Amino acid sequence: MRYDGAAEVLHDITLTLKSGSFYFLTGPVGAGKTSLLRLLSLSHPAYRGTIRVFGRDFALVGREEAARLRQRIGVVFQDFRLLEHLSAFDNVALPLRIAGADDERVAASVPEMLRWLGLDAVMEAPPRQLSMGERQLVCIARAVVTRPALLLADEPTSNVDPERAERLMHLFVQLHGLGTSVVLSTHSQDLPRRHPFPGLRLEAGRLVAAA
Amino acid sequence: MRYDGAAEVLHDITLTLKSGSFYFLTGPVGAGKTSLLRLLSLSHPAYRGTIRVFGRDFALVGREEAARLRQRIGVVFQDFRLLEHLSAFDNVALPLRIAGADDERVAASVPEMLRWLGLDAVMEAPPRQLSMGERQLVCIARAVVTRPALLLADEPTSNVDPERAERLMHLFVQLHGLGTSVVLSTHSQDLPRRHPFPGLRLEAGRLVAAA
Amino acid sequence: MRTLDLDLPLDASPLSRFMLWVTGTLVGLAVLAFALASLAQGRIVEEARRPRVVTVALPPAPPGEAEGLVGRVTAMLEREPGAAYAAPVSKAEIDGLVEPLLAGAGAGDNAGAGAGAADRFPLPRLIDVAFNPGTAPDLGALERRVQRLVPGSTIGDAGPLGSDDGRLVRLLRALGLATGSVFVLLALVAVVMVTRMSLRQHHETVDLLRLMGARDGYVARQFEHHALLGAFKGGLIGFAAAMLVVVGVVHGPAMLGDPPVVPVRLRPLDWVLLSMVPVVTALLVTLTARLAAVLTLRRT
Amino acid sequence: MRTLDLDLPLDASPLSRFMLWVTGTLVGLAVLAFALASLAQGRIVEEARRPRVVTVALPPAPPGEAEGLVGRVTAMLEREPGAAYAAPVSKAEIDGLVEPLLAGAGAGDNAGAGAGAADRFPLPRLIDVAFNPGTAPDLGALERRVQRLVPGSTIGDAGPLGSDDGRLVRLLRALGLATGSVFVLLALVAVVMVTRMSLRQHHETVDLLRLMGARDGYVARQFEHHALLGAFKGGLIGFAAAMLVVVGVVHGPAMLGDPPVVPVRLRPLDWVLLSMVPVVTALLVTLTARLAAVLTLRRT
Ligand SMILES: Nc1ncnc2c1ncn2[C@@H]1O[C@H](COP(=O)(O)OP(=O)(O)OP(=O)(O)O)[C@@H](O)[C@H]1O
Ligand SMILES: Nc1ncnc2c1ncn2[C@@H]1O[C@H](COP(=O)(O)OP(=O)(O)OP(=O)(O)O)[C@@H](O)[C@H]1O
Ligand SMILES: [Mg+2]
Ligand SMILES: [Mg+2]
Repeated sequence: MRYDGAAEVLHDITLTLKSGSFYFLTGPVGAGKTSLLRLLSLSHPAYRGTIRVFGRDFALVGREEAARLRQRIGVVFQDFRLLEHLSAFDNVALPLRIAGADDERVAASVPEMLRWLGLDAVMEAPPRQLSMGERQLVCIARAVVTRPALLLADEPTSNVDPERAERLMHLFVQLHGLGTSVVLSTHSQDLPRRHPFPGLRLEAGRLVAAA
Repeated sequence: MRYDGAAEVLHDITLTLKSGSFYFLTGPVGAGKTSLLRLLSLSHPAYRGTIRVFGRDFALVGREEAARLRQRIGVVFQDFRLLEHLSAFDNVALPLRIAGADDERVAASVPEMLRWLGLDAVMEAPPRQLSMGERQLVCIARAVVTRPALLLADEPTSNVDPERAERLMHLFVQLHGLGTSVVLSTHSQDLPRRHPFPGLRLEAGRLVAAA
Repeated sequence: MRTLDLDLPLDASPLSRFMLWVTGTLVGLAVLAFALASLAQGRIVEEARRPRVVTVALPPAPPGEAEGLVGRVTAMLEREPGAAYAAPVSKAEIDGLVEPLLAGAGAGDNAGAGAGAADRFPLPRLIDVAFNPGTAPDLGALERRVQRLVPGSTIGDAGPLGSDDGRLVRLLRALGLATGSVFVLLALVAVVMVTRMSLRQHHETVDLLRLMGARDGYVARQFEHHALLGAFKGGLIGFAAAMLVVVGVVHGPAMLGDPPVVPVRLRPLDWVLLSMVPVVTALLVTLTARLAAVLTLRRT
Repeated sequence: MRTLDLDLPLDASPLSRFMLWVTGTLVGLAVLAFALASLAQGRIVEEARRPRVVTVALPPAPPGEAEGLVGRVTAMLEREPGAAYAAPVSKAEIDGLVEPLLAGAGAGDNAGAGAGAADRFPLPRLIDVAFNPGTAPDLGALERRVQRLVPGSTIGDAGPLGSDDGRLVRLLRALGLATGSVFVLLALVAVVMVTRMSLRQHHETVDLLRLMGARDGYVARQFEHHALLGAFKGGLIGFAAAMLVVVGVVHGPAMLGDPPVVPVRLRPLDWVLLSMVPVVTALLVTLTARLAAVLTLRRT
């Protein structure tokens, strides 16, 4: 995989993630964790090799089907990417609306999700009025509100306190129990220690340890 | 302190930081850590009470002197706030240039700083081409390159691997040794454990523990 | 609610304001141009309804003979097919026509006042002939027939509108229609440009929406809604401004009792057609924005 | 390097492009307007260099007396201070003037050809008097003196440019100067607006710079540099476009051997002055941008 006009950042990665499994993705700064998750989320077209997601080769699917596949993937971005002009509520509602959910379903799922994360008070606030931790929680809510079949979480606990981090891990593990495949990148040494899931380790763009 | 038209987020905080000291600032998501640092960085005018920095009451200083005071404060923002259209180099050079440093001094200090943080390879890249950890390191470089008298670091290790985090702590402790006052907010439980500096703990806008 | 609450922050961008001004200005100019065309068309229609008048000039003749000749020619002209009436121009009228031309000599003439120019100089005699609207008299043949009665006669024809005037009005109508269309076209070009710039400006948000599985149509719809709103607002402002100008120029002087600047008014049908300009433009703008968005998105 | 590498991403914003087009268009229009003023000024200067000719009209008189009167008046006029020459207008010339007015009667007159109108009708006699350029004859006093010799005489004055023509040219000069200034002013207003919008759009970056201890002047200087660049580029484009139009309209036909559309050329000095328009505008724009930025920043 390479970014526009830059050197290759991921090399020779062969990787099969089992459906319904949970992986930790670790590695130093700049190792390529985010880049790998980007490939898995079908958002980066410049790669060599083959990417199969849900059993389909991404290079061969049409625009219409790519959109449908993407609707089954939830992404927690390391930089959140909330829409600044929408409230926390509307940000979380976005993937539901894109998937064609009606207002009723939105009104049922979104507040429940936000409440569970302790964001009742800031539901109508735009991202710029939230603390960083609150923004991260909104981003996580947006990724899981559709109960995706694949959850890609990039450093989802980097800006939250230890209690909240534990609560989030609980959420991810629950989703995993309901059949969602999870790939979670983290710099934390605690999380893999406390949750004995298989780990993938990247260093300078190469997979050095896979379970 | 309050944000535009929102409820008060910090209440009854009385706090004297000793010149040349090092404090950890902790507390759950949304407690007001960033807000408190914002007050200390003289960037938020809407507060009740008195803020004295370097012995001067902020409410009484003129525009010109406020600018001068601010040049002596280094801030690591939780959301980095790098200028997107400038390279990592130019981002780090910015506070030096604002303070009127000549090109020679810039050319001497900036690359040294970036090299020490392991960013040699990405010096000319704009922030959008950096990994999140790399961006955070650039933001830290920008805050310390002027050797400020007061360093306000908001979650400076949230997106870096454990080795880099240790290296950064080493840097901060060194600066502290050279006379810089440091206030460092963090969600980590490790850092305060390993570096026995006094802690300030915020909960829901109130100072619940001060050392 | 979905339609107002756009996922893309289109309202906030200065491009949006730019769009508003551009559609406003261009719709205003288009309305002005079409108003000009309407006025010209109105004048043409009106003139076609008027009888056509030509003037027959008989050469000067001794006072005794002249009256008889004029009478005979007049009688002949009245029998022409399509002629509504034929009437000699009175001496007083001819004096009125010629007097100013000899004004330079008038100062020294005060002594011999009272005698008109027509009496003192051997001037031609004139006969006005009016043809019914819709008939197209063959003036060449008519002239030959009059010359058989009185050699040296000529026929002066001002044309349906006065020939020069008529060409001008028809030119104005064509010009109005053409420039009006050009302004509408320019508005559409501006919309295409603004849409593409918007897409580029908001490409991060667009990418995010697609990453969540949004189809091109979902994104394009936002531009469509936004363009409709902007074009509608801008169009109304432009239309109102243009109408103020038209009313001011065309109907204003009459209200103040002054002579009109242009000799025609807008008819009720014109007002209806002109008010269609912003509506049609808004619809075209909407369609164009959606098309531009879809086509641009498909390429990336 | 500091001046090109702005801390604020001003170049990337669509406002910047907008700015370029606005200054370009407005400078172009301003140059056109000033070119019009220059042309008018050129014509006025040229006319002032020509001798001023007035025409004295004596009332009709019996053929015998007329020649003597004309001779006496001509002699008197030649002695007038500032008069270059005085010359009676010949009968043939008067015929030429009057003939077309009586054209309607001409057709029947063929039989009695050879005799001019001046012979047949008691027409006034005319005398042209030319005054040296720069003198301002008192035509009222002159008329009274001529009337003492020949009662009923009048003086026809076409004015330095022909009175109507002269007023038109002076009007065009005023109009050109006024609209040119308005366009420059509009450009400045646009700059103020764009600068304020930019400041609002980039307020996060501005806040960050201030947080690092940047003074207002440091931030304002960026807008200044940026405006200078934009105005300079836009101004050059507008100037070039306007000059193409001017050359096309004023000098083009002459190159093709056609008769000129306007009877004057731009003088070298005009070219120099016109090329100052974009330069001066760019400087004004720069100053305005800086002022607008400083004043807006001071308020926050
Ligand atoms: N848009 C881009 N264009 C060019 N290079 C990029 C781009 N994004 C990332 N890179 C480079 O690719 C490498 C891997 O980046 P990536 O974001 O995948 O790292 P990461 O493992 O997620 O790091 P971190 O732990 O800091 O998030 C880095 O060296 C980075 O500089
Ligand atoms: N610009 C703003 N306008 C209104 N309210 C704000 C704004 N910024 C923060 N807040 C609110 O103020 C409270 C404190 O925010 P602050 O960013 O100081 O928290 P924090 O302790 O830094 O949290 P975190 O650990 O998530 O960074 C939060 O409830 C947040 O919603
Ligand atoms: Mg990453
Ligand atoms: Mg914070």
